[in-house]
Amino acid sequence: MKTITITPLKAFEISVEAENISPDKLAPLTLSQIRSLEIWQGNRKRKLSDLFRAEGDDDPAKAEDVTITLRGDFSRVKRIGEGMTAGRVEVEGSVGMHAGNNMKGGLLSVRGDAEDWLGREMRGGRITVGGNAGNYVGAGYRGEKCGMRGGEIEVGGSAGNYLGEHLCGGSIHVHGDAGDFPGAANQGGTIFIGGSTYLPGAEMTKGTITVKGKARILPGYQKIETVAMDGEDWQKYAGDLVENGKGELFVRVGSSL
Amino acid sequence: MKAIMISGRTLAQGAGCECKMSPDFLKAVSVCHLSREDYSSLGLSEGKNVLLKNDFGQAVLTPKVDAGLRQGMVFIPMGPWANVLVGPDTGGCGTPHFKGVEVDVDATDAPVRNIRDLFRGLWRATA
Amino acid sequence: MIIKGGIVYDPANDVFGEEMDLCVNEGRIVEDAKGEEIDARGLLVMPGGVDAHSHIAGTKVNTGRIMRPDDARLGIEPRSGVCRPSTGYTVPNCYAMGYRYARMGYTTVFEAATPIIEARHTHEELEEIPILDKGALTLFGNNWEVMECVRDKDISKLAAYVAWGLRSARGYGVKIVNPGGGEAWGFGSNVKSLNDPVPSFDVTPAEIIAGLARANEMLHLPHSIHLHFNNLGKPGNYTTALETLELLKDIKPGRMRQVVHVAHMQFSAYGGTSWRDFESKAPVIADYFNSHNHATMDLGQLLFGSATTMTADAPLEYGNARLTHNKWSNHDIELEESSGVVPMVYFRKMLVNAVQWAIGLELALLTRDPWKVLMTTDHPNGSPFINYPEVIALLMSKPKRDAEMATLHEQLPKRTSLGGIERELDWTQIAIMTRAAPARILGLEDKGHLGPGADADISIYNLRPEEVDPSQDHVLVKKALAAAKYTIKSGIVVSQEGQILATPEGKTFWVDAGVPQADMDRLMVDLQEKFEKYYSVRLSNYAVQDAYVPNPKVIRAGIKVEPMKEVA
Amino acid sequence: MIVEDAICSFCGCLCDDINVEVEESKIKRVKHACRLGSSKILGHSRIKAPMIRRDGELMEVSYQEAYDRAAEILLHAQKPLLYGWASTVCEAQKKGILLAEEVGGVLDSTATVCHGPSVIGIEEKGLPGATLGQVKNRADTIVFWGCNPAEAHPRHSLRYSSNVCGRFTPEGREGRKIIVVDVRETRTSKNADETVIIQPGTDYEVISALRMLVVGKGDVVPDEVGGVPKAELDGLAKMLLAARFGTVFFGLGITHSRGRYKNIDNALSLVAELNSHTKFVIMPMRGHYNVGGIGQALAWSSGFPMSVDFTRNAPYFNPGETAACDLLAKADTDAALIIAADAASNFPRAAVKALAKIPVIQIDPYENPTTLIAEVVIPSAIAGIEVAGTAYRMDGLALRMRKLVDTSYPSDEEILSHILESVRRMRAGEGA
Repeated sequence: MKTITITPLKAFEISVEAENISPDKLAPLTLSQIRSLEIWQGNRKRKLSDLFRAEGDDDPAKAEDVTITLRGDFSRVKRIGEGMTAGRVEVEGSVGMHAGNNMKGGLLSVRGDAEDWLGREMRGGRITVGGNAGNYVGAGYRGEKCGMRGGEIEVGGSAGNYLGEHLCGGSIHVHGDAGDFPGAANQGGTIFIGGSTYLPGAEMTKGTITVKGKARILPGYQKIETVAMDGEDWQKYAGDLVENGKGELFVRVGSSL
Repeated sequence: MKAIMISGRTLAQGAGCECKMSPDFLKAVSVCHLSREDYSSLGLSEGKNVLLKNDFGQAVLTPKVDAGLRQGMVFIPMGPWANVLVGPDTGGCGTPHFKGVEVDVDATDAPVRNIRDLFRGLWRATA
Repeated sequence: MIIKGGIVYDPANDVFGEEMDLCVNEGRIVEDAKGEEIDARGLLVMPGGVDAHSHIAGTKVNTGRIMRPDDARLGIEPRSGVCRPSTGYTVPNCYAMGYRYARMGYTTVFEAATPIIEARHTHEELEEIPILDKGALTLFGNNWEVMECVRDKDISKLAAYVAWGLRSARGYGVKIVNPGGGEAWGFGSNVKSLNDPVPSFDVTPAEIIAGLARANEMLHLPHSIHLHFNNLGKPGNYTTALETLELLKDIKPGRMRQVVHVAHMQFSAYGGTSWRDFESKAPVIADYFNSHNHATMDLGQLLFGSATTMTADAPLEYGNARLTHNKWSNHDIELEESSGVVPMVYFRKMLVNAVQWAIGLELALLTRDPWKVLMTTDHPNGSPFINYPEVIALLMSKPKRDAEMATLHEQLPKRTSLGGIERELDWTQIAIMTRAAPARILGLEDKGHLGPGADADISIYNLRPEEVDPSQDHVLVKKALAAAKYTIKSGIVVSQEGQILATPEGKTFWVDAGVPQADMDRLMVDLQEKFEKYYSVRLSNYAVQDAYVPNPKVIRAGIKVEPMKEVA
Repeated sequence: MIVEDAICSFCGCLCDDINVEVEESKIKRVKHACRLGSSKILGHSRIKAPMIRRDGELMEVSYQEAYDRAAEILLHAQKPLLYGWASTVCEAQKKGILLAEEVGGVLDSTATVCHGPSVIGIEEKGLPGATLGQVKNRADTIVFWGCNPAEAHPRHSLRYSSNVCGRFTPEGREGRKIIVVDVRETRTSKNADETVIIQPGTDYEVISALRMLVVGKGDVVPDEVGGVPKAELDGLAKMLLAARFGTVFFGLGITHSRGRYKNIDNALSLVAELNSHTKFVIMPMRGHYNVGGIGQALAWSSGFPMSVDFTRNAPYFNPGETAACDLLAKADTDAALIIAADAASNFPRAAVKALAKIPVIQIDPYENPTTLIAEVVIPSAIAGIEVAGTAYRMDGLALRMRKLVDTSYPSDEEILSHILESVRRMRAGEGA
């Protein structure tokens, strides 16, 4: 096992872009090499050691044997765990935008909150967030037909708007509420929302969305029948028929607006 | 009274938007249009102003009846006064929520702040 | 500057791989010169590349950028040295257009389609593209004034309008796209054949094409009409292609050149009755080109992977969008044209795409005279221009073709003759199809060749033609052509080993054709009425102003100008 | 002397039939322009001279001092925001893009508080559009959705849409069906044949209902959507299908409301679907006269039309992260250059407060609230009146604005060039 602990030296005003902080990037490096990794803050190119303290094992290892612990406030540090294929990133506080984007494997666990674009264009692996997540959890990049294609995201608190937009595969589980338009243009992923949301599944063509709380339903959704699941009654909808969608939307009975 | 606020262009606002420090602009944009019913139910009349409040701020404006508005809706010409009531969050897409903003509306005797007053003390304000 | 000992291919001057020195002075090729020496001993040397059909600037191209941030983020290169940032793969930004063409040894590129009313936008982008000399073809095929002149059989007024249109747009040549169809698309329909009358205008596509061809020759324009056939992209459209070519064979050219240049022939060489029985008709089309001399073509080669289809054929693009469920931009242009933009991906395992890929190569290999065939991909419709080395390597190597065909849909051999074609093009033919022929077809006297007086646009490649067998070493050929050892533009070394060293501003060619004042006066009566009643802009704000063409290269033409002598 | 066919520099209509009477380099009278255009062209009081704020008060300085101070601010900033651009010509915009690249800043336009969501919608679905002249000559059915041209684009109906005559629309207004969809009645709805009032923030659902009705799946649609009875929506759908050439003009009513870019994304799909039944186009009612221009110039220079982050020497685009209001809401920018726009008036209050905390450079002819929070103020010539240059109309058409009168003020382009010179000089100085 190779563990690296990274801690910010000060609170950041201008956000930091740290796509180099991922198990794959740190696995082969020695501590001094890690400390001289390139990190950007605004238009300034810095070394990691200019902004963070890095401690831990020195010897090279494989990505799956690497655990990175991020201690302190990382809410303004973006792109943590970008493209990781294995290993673990433990964020004790909150994490900035684009955490775990293009992730293919491994575990990114965030005890606090996560900013927007958590797990953007994710392929595989697992992301857990103890607190709340921002907008575009598991979504795609502007103009792309496909966002998240695989992997799992679980959010303990609530999530922002456009959850899983352009979802092509994989699953997203939000225990709390989700903002507007979760699962827009869903083409085959699975979304579970423990709380309430607004206009789920816009232009969904495939996949499943389940809402335990309240949900405002789009006109393109046809009521099918009520089904029993996990000891509860759920209203099943088929849609989005504006796109001849074959998606399924389940809303717990007694909770639709 | 609870209401939904929308902000937008008007002819007078447009005509004055290149001379925002002028009294014309002040007159054109520091107004709040209300439906006839809301105007009377709030007991507004000549000389009375209207106070709009929400989590983001508050603004005192000159009330005006607008037959085109339905009950429960208010319209403020786009500009510094309207934007006191608009939140900074863009919901992930870069554009703030300028229309459909929840506000509390009440009559008031407080005066409408002029534009310099609205921005006084803002430069390098630490608060 | 002296380029020493290169193996020079300059077919326009009958130089077929001779070792010789090239002398450059003040941006031109000269008999002898002194100064900086470039060691090109044993290396392949050709004139700078000329691309006669590419969508590089204007409303369609920028619409492609705005609707495809997903494409812009693909080709991002940070700013460095003399270069500003590059972005985009199928629709590069302006700087990447200049840098990437220059890296491959190309020095002259023509925008393929510009509506007159939107030419200002095209020139703003052309001006922003570094290094390259350029020009823009001007669209006339769906223009109300053109259709009315043709309907009234008033060929001299039509010629006056073409001259006025080229001057207003600062354009270079007459571009015709799906004539009549763009106007019919104004109410959502299209023209089905050459003789299908255009609604409300009582004129047929055949008449529009023939009329514009005659006017083009009356004006002795340097380039012929540049034609995108009706029914492009539809199975069975090869009959429309042949009918149209036959229509034009008796028109006398005003200069020693073709009477019609066919754009992206590949998209109009389709057989079959639907996408199920879709097949190649390249052999029939190639036969026609081999047995007639009034027409030339550019390939419009398709390669597998991502592309962005953008054309003034709006109904075609609407069809593309419905077929692929991709995002769709449409832009109808008052009184003049229509256009569409749709992202596209071509797949190896899709039989239709595999056949389309084969058709382009068949056309190049079955047409005997390389002077009639330009190597293009109708960038970015068939593929981005940075893939030209792949097309050239395929044309020069049967083994590469066979290897590629093996990865494609197994039904392919039944739908194309490509598998049976042994021919492999050599450096002379490639130099013709990418340098000498495009320059001649466009009528650019100082381009595409290295004779004394020519522009000093030279490309030198890391490849020894005497030692390399393009058939076997196609990987080396492709690598060498992707990044020239030296690209020289107007006597300046602009690129070396793929790195941009200088970004001089290029010139913009446009054609000023003179017509009798009487015809111009008659024309102005029509135009005043159209601007008063139909256009949404005033006549005085319509034409492109001088400020938009800061480095002009004006080519004179017109009714009175007698035809030019035979070009080299 | 009379300048004929001058182009108005106020709104996205870019009317090009304005006659301006000029005597001794003063504009005396304006003909054909609407109230908005006339007020702009006739002119207002101007900022007299460059100023730098010392101990809270703006003090007059020389232009060179202002350029150098601006350059200093931009050079020292780690993430400067260069915002505005909509009320200047493309020639200045191009210089601004180069400046943003060289100082490593984020360049954004007023679209981000206006039709930015329309751009994102176009990135999802494309734009099935046309030039205004095509609408003039062919449109027999026009829908004004969430916009009020009578007050924001006064001559739109007269020159391009409801009331104008064209080749296939000789009867003008009589031959057209005008439909307004909005949350309130407006001056525009008074000239309409049909007005559909919907509840605020329900545009997306209403459009989805229309899409269902247009493709014949009306039975699934609930009895009321967005507060509109299904029968009324069905009637609207039939009117759209009955069009020979239909046009949807949409405005800030749907870009500013709940749903933002999804509303436009949905409207684009509705119009695309209508093209399999009849002919339909759609067009955003762009507000400022050259917000279209900065979108075009930024797209051909950087590949993206707005909100472009150049901090890492290459363009990065992501509204929601790189847009002006996002940076200010998260205090993720440490200096700002505001040109040809009034951020202090048009941004949410919290964003203005964040702006007031960082050094602000203003380039503008007129004093406005941004001046009250600016540290460096550089008055410029009025583009489109004192400076010729290119502007892009709401339908994407490029026109060249004429210069009507001389001025002693430097143009935006000259100011930006001088700032760029100072930046390069200082950077070379630092480097030496």
